[in-house]
Amino acid sequence: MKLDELTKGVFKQNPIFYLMLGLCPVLAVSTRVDNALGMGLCVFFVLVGSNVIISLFKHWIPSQVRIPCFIVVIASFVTLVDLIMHGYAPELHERLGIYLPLIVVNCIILGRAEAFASRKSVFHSFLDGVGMSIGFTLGIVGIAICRETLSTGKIAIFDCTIVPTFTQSPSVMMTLPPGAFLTIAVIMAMIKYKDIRKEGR
Amino acid sequence: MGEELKRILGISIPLIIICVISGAALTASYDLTKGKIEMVEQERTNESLSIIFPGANFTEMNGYYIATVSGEEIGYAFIATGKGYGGTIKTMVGMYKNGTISRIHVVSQSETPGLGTMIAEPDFTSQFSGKPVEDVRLKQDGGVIDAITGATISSRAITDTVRERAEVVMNET
Amino acid sequence: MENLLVIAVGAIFVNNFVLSRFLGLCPFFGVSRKTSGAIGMGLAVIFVMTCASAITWPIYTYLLRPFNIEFMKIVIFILVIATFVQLIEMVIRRYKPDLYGVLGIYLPLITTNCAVMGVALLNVEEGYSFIGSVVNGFSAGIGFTLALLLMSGIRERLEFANVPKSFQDLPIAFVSAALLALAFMAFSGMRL
Amino acid sequence: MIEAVIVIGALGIVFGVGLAYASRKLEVPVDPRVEKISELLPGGNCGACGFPACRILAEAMVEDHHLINNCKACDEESWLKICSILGIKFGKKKIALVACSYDSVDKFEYEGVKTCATAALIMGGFRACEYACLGFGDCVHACTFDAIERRGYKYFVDTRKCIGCGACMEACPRDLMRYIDADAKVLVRCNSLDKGKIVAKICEEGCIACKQCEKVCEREAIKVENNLAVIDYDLCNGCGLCIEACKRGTIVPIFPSKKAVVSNSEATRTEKKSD
Repeated sequence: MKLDELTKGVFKQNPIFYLMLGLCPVLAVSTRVDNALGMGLCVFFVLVGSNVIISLFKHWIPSQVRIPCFIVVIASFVTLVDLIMHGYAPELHERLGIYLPLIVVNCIILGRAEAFASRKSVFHSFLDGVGMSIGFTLGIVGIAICRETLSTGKIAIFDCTIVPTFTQSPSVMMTLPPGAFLTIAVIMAMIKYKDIRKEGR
Repeated sequence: MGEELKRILGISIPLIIICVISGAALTASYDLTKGKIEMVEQERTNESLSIIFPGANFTEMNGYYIATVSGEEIGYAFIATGKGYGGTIKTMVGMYKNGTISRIHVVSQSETPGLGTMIAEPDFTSQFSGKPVEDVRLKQDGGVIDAITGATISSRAITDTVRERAEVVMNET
Repeated sequence: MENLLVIAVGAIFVNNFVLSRFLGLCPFFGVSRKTSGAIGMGLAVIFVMTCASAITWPIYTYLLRPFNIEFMKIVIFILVIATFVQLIEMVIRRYKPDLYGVLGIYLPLITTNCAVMGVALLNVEEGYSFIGSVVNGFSAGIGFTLALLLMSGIRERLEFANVPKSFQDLPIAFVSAALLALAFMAFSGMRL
Repeated sequence: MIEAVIVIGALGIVFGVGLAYASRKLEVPVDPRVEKISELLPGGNCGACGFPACRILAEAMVEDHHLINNCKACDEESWLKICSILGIKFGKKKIALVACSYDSVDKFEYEGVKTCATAALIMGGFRACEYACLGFGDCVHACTFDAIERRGYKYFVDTRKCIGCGACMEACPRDLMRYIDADAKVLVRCNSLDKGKIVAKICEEGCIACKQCEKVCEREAIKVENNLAVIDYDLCNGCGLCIEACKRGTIVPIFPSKKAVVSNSEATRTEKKSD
């Protein structure tokens, strides 16, 4: 049972493609793989940390002030990450820009906190946090790989040229908002197609 | 009334405690990282300053730097910020005392990748070197800088912001 | 004192909060199935964004800057927004039940809405004056509602289009959002 | 650096007391069941159920029990708890089946909006038989389990997936959906109350009330009431004699719902619980 708590976040309930949560940073930051990895790491740290703390204090927080308390916990974790990143990874901090503080209102974290952490035990919440953030990171890196190869032909972080033709005539649209929406639409459609085939219709 | 008060306290105490804990934790971590953040900011400005006037040392004036090489003032360096196509563009501009631009270096911009981002490439920025401030205009606006094809808005944005800021610094000194 | 018109047009068209800044996508796709829902959500978002900008600006300038604890802005802004939304929801549910039916049910959704927090942070980053940030908040809300109404109109018609099975519902909504974003990109060339 | 603690502490006090006071003063009576249900729902406000937030789905669920299956992200045991809160008893498992063979000829060419509901409004539908299925699949759209599918012109209900929530019954303007026991074996696939002569002219497989089935059935499970054969599923043991007796093929066997239910998790919930 424990393991599927972890794996459910990655496939069955992948936050981006199944629950359709936390789309704001996904589309904005997935122009480059290293940005996506940076965002994935931040979400990992914040989600796991806040899940654990919230499930620790869940019986202690009265329901009238439930949302403000959760949000203060999550915001403190985000500020922590913001400060650390500003000091030790300045240029990634610069590129993530406003989307780093916006992790606070990222629908996954508050969603998981309210739906899961405030009900289940600490260990379950920890696993769920890890599973969800891995799912999130996989999703965002997947989209980033598609968008970066299409727009620049090479992945900056591993600097391997995958599609040389794109370096000469890059499809600039992929780094812009329309490209992001299209990528996520196509990936979602593929997953749905796989589901429909799997149900044997 | 006492019972009502107890109920209100019962609800608000946890929130207050969580706020105070988070405030304390964040101030502690802010103190830890404050030094590092300042150092990073300083490093970044020095690095772009040294690109403009290699080997010069700088004294900070309000809003711009005075570059002195072996004791003798040779020019000024300052940051010009303006709105481009995709967002704000920050450029570090070096200017000799006689009002000609020494060099410019784009610090940060979020123009359209592949098109607007070309304003940071040397073959565009080198056009500014050695030009008097008045001529810093796009060719079609009567100046000497020729814009990047397909990115006229970005090119005009950076050229105008550099010229406006240069004029401001010129009449200040 | 920046030109207010520039801020307003900027927030509605040039960098529309949903289509070019990617803020507020979760409720954007969640609520845009029916236009009636979209109107309710739009009104609630405009109201909350304007008040949020109006409240967060003084807190930032009179509370955070003098004590130079700007780093606390994330925690304090979101605490203010969450509490404000919860209070407003209670007030509307208590005194105006019919308005609650249209507007109130979307309020809890807005606390997790990236756009509201986004507008508060952007007001600080751009360094707008008080009126500037209120206008920015208001026009960002209008921009959000504009995109939401366009989207819900499109999605209602998509119900009757014969969309391939795997593209039904959300993927096709994303494709139409991509086309909307393309259209809105035309504004970004405007020299304000 | 103590200012930060003071500022946030003060805000905490103001908001804590404010919310506590407001929760008393602005109290609004709410159906306790709604509270319990929204606790059980995931609370992610993802909107997949068509409602903007879980609370609103909870409020809607209390009135309309068909919505219990709308929440896609809800896990098994909270789903069962919600059903018990709403007092949904699961007696014999019921399923819905389409009672029309769709063979009636058309009265006129219909080019209007492609939904059964609208087609039924225009002069009683374009089919010669006014009880016949209009074939635009409103029931398919209504079914949240994709249990109804269209093969050629006929609509079939996959008995393995259908959990008998009844959403399709409301959607069908001709109320062709028969709400019968899951282990039923035989179905009269006609809904027409017209006289035999009329039915014979306009539809190959329609029931012409010839009463053959009635004669042959030993347990009198099947009777012809106002020109339509009706099966009483408590008496019927599914012997199938009426299937051969009916020369027009109106009475059809129902494929037994295999125990191994396909991956659709909602259906498995009911399967396990009702045995």
